[in-house]
Amino acid sequence: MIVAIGCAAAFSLGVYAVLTRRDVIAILAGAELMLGAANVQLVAFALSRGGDGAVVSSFALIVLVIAAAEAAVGMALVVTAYRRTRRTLVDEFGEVSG
Amino acid sequence: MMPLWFVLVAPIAVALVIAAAGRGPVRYTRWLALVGPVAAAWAGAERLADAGRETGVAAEAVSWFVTQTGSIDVGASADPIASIMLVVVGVVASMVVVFSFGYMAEDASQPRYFALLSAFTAAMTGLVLSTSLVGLFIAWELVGACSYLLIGFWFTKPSAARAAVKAFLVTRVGDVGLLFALALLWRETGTLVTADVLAAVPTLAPATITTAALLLFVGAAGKSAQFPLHVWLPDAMEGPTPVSALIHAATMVAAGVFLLARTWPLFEASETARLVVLIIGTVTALGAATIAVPQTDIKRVLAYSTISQLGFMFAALGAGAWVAAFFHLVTHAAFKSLLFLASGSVIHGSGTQDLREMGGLGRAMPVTAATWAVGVAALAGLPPLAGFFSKDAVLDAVWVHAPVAGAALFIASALTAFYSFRATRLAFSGTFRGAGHPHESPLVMKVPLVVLAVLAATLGAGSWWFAELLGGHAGLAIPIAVASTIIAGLSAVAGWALYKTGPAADDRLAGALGGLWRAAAGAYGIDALVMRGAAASERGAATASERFDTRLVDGLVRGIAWLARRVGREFNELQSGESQLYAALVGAGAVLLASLALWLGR
Amino acid sequence: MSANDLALAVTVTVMVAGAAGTVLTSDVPRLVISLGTFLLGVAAAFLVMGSPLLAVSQVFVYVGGVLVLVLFALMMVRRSGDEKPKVATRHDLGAAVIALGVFVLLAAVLGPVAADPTPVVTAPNEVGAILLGPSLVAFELVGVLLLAALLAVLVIVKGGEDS
Amino acid sequence: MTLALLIAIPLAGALVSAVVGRSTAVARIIALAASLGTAGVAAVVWQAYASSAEALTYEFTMDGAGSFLRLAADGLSVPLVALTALLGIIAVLASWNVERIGTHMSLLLALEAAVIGVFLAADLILFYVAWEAVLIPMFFLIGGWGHENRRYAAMKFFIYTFAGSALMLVGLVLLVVLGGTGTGMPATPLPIEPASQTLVFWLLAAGLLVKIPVVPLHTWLPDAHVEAPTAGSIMLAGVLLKMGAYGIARISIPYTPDAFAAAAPILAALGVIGIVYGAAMALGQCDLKRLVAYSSVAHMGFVVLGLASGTELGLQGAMLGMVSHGLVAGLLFFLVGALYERAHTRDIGAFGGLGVTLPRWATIFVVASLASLGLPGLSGFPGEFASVVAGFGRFGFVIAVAGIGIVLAGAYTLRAVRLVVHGEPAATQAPADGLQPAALRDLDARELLIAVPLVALIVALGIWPRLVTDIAAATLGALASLAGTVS
Repeated sequence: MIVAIGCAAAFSLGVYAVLTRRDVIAILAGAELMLGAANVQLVAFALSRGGDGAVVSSFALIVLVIAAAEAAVGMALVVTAYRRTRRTLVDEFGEVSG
Repeated sequence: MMPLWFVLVAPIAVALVIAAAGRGPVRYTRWLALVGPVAAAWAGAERLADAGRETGVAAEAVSWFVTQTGSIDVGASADPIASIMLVVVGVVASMVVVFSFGYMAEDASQPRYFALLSAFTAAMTGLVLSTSLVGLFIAWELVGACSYLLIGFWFTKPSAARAAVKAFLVTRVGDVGLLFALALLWRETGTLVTADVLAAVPTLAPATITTAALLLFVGAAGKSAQFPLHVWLPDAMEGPTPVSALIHAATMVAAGVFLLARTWPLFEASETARLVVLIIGTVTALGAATIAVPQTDIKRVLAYSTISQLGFMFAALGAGAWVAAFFHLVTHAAFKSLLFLASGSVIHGSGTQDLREMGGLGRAMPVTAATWAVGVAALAGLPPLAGFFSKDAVLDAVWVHAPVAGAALFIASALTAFYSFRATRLAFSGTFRGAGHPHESPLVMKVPLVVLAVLAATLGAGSWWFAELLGGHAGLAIPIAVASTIIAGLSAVAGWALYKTGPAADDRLAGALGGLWRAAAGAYGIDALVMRGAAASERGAATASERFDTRLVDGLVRGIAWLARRVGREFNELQSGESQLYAALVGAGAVLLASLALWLGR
Repeated sequence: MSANDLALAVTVTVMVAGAAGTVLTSDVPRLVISLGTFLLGVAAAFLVMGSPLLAVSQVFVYVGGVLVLVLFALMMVRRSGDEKPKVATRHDLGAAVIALGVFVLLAAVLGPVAADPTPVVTAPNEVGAILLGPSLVAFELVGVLLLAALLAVLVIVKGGEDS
Repeated sequence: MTLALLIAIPLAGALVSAVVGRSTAVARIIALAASLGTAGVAAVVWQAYASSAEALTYEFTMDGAGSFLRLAADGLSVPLVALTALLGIIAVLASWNVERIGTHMSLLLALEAAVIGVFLAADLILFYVAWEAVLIPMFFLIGGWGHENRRYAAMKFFIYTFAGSALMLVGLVLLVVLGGTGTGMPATPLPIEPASQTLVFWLLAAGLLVKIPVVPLHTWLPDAHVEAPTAGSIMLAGVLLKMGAYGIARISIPYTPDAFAAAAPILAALGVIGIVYGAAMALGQCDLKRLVAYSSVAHMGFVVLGLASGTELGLQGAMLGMVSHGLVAGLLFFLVGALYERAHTRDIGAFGGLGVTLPRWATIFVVASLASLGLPGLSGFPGEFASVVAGFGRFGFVIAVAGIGIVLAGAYTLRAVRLVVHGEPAATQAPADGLQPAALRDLDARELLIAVPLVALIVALGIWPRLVTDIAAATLGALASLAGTVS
């Protein structure tokens, strides 16, 4: 019960971060929050339902790795966008025409 | 025996021929216009002659509308009152046509004139002969249309055009009343053949009878210019004088009385309806008589006199003596058409209609003066002329039925004598006050005058024969006769003597009577009121159409278009390029849908 | 409240605290630290739930890699300007409502259902057996994915060089 | 087979004159030939139906594809088809010297084909298709050959009718679904179950009442008329307005009798409002065409009243009202169009004393006006009389309000006559563009060829209305027994 509430809280905080942070990197951080919370909830839920620890762990592992890859690509995008437009605020990207 | 369908169809055919022939042969084709009236008179006389033997020719009816539940038939047949009316219409129309040969001699569009006259005769005979109320209604409106076309004959004169429209619309108000009377009778009795309707009267509810009778009376009041629908008749004088003589003295205006006579059982069964007719008749008689006194235009004097005399007839009807009313109708047709034709001859001769510009025409136009005198005496009700007998019958009936109304009618007949002799004195004695020098009318105009004068004088004798034919009480009510003669005589002499000094007498009287004189001259402002109402309604309709139609209804439609555009603009603000806004919307959508699913699935 | 539940509760609160920190602060260092605490919290949760391999990989991958990445990016981006680097945020009610909505939903749905797991210790070799056993394909695919990500980053960043 | 010809000939005419319409002479000949042909076939159909008195039917079935092209002509449609054919000829003759005559004639003939399609359709789908098909040529006629702001008028006309007919389509679909007998319209259709009749009735009514038009939905008519070319106005007033009333008689009464009976008082009220409102509005107009347009609203008010009464007399009154309005409005629009061709203005104030300068035109205009105000002896009267009497029989004294409309009808018509025909020719002639009164030449032979037959028909129908009612009696009798179910 505690894990569920905790993860839900973390996840919604992530959502809040994505919606309110103007800084792109902060948005990515928010995304990380959501991913992490989801992963923990996933593992907790699987185990609590008597899932085999190994299978759950492997699954969570793969999720973790993919999330990391996503974060990396995200960061790359942010950096290049910054270098090209000298802006990091998400709502200012539109102003600069290609 | 002259077939009825010929009496109806001949004048229409003649009208078409005259119109088609055009101006060229009009001198000859106009004589054709006599065919209709003569045929009518002939047919009427024939039927009256053998009236003793069998009542009416078998009605030739044909069904105009056929439905499973019943059919609306139209037919023609001549019963006694129709035959009499045929004779009246025939004689007067013939005289008017002959008179018009002279009067309209140099008018440019004579073909149209004579064609319309012929068409009018056809319509009038149709009205008289019709055995079904629908046929009567059809002829009724056609008569109104012919009157419209004839009043507006000189349509280049704006006042004539306006008078024609006014006449048509006011009579149309009456016609709508008649239409709904028919609709009510159709609903109650399921048929519109006059005989069947009247046969069914006893079975009808009193309320229905009264409503139907009153609606019929509205139609009659419209056509016979009774108060308050009388405003059109004085203006109808814009039309040529022979037209006024035919339509606005003898035939059309009498149609109202004829209608009530035709549907008499309906009125007989409803006390209240008769009371209304009596009141309206008396009020009109007295009111019109007072208005006629100060009039300066000779034709308007006669117009108000006609309204007044019709008031007498309706009063008699109200009092229950429809035979007296019908008899007065016949005599009135004779002497009033005579007076109108004589006034036409006076106008033709002296070139003016204004009594103040006339004078001394007695010497210049002896025949016209003589015939006018006969007419005026008959109008005033001096014995032994026709007017005396018929007016006496009317006065007797009304006095017996409702003394108050009787007294009012006595006063009205006094006024009648007064204004008729005033006009006579102003027009025919003293010296000519107008420009130019008046001349007597040609023979073709004098003959009708003489014929009508003879009729006006001798018709009185017919009262016994008349009563016996139609079932009224014969004989003369001596006391009434004596009283009316004295009153008529005194006021005639007063009228004659007072105007020794010519028009100046008017000013003295105006001084004496003050406001009353001027009010009477202006017909108590009713006419002005009606005209202002009509003009206001016309302007009202224009602004209403502009405001209601274009703004409200169209506005509504344009409003919807505007709304669509506004909502569209609101939504495109959402595509502002802010990615976070999109994310928020996605989030919101997800939450909503999920909670909905949860809620529904619980 | 068994010891395990207590441990779980602590790790979860750490996680939530870290998350709250990353969300609310606008100061860059504090943001990085709180993100770090959150990720460590997650690792601790894995540990408590008996999967040491996960905890370790979480630390390696996230705390070591991603956090550093975030730090570098923030630093690089904030190079200019002298004032303390600030993270601009636009706190608006709408987002808060949506977030709250999500939380309520998740809590309502998962709360009654997801009980807390009793720890089942899984040795790393068991996980290894799984990865190389039945889900070998997944394992290989992840490898390919990582390679693709690597190339993508190179292309994106190098692409920017010549502009 | 003849029924199919009735649609085929005008369509063929339309196609040919569109293709070969370059030279005026050819286009005129083709158009005239097509319209005369259609009129001929219409006469044959009239004769066939008159003698046999049972509905002619025609069904075109492609093998396998099932037939939706079912045509039927009975008492209700034969007079209207004949009216359409006649007005087709009149419209063609009236647009003799119109620019771009080829396309104009083809649109006119296409319009005629579509309208005949509506009247003959014995299939709900075909009825709807034809109903929509009418819009297209009319839209282009108003848009292409109209006057000043024709685009607005064309668009408004299109949207009004189209929006209405969208709802009607829903109604028709419901009918097919609930009716259960497929899309065909059998000779004596059986009504759908009462529960849903009201819904279907009002859905159909939405499309039909817009077309009649009934007062609140009428504002497209004056604009469409003012902007439409003469031929367009003749067809619009003469026939298009009848489609609505025909639709009610053909679909609403048989399929939803109880709902119709229940809605009859509302329909009657709308009719009476139309009569009074149309007349009042016409009284205030100073544009001749707009005046005649509002008079059309008034006349159709009588038709709606006749329909609403549900009695046989009322339905005959409605039928007569439709046919007579077709003739009278057709003639009036032709006259106004002819005047516009000469004086290039429709403003009543600009004319005066035309009785002197244009005697022939004035005489016919007076006759048409008298017919329009319902003078007995002319075609306007029988329809109005029957409608009012039947309406009164059913709804009682509330119908007396229509009396005001009848008097106002007299007022606005004679006002127009007084301002246009009567009065001094020279004085009031405010030449719109320096046009001396003498320049107005009177009606020539061609125009007389149009006007005189119409006047003859108007007089004939006025004297003997059974010319039309005998043909329609059987069908209307059946309809009346259906409509009159609920008292």
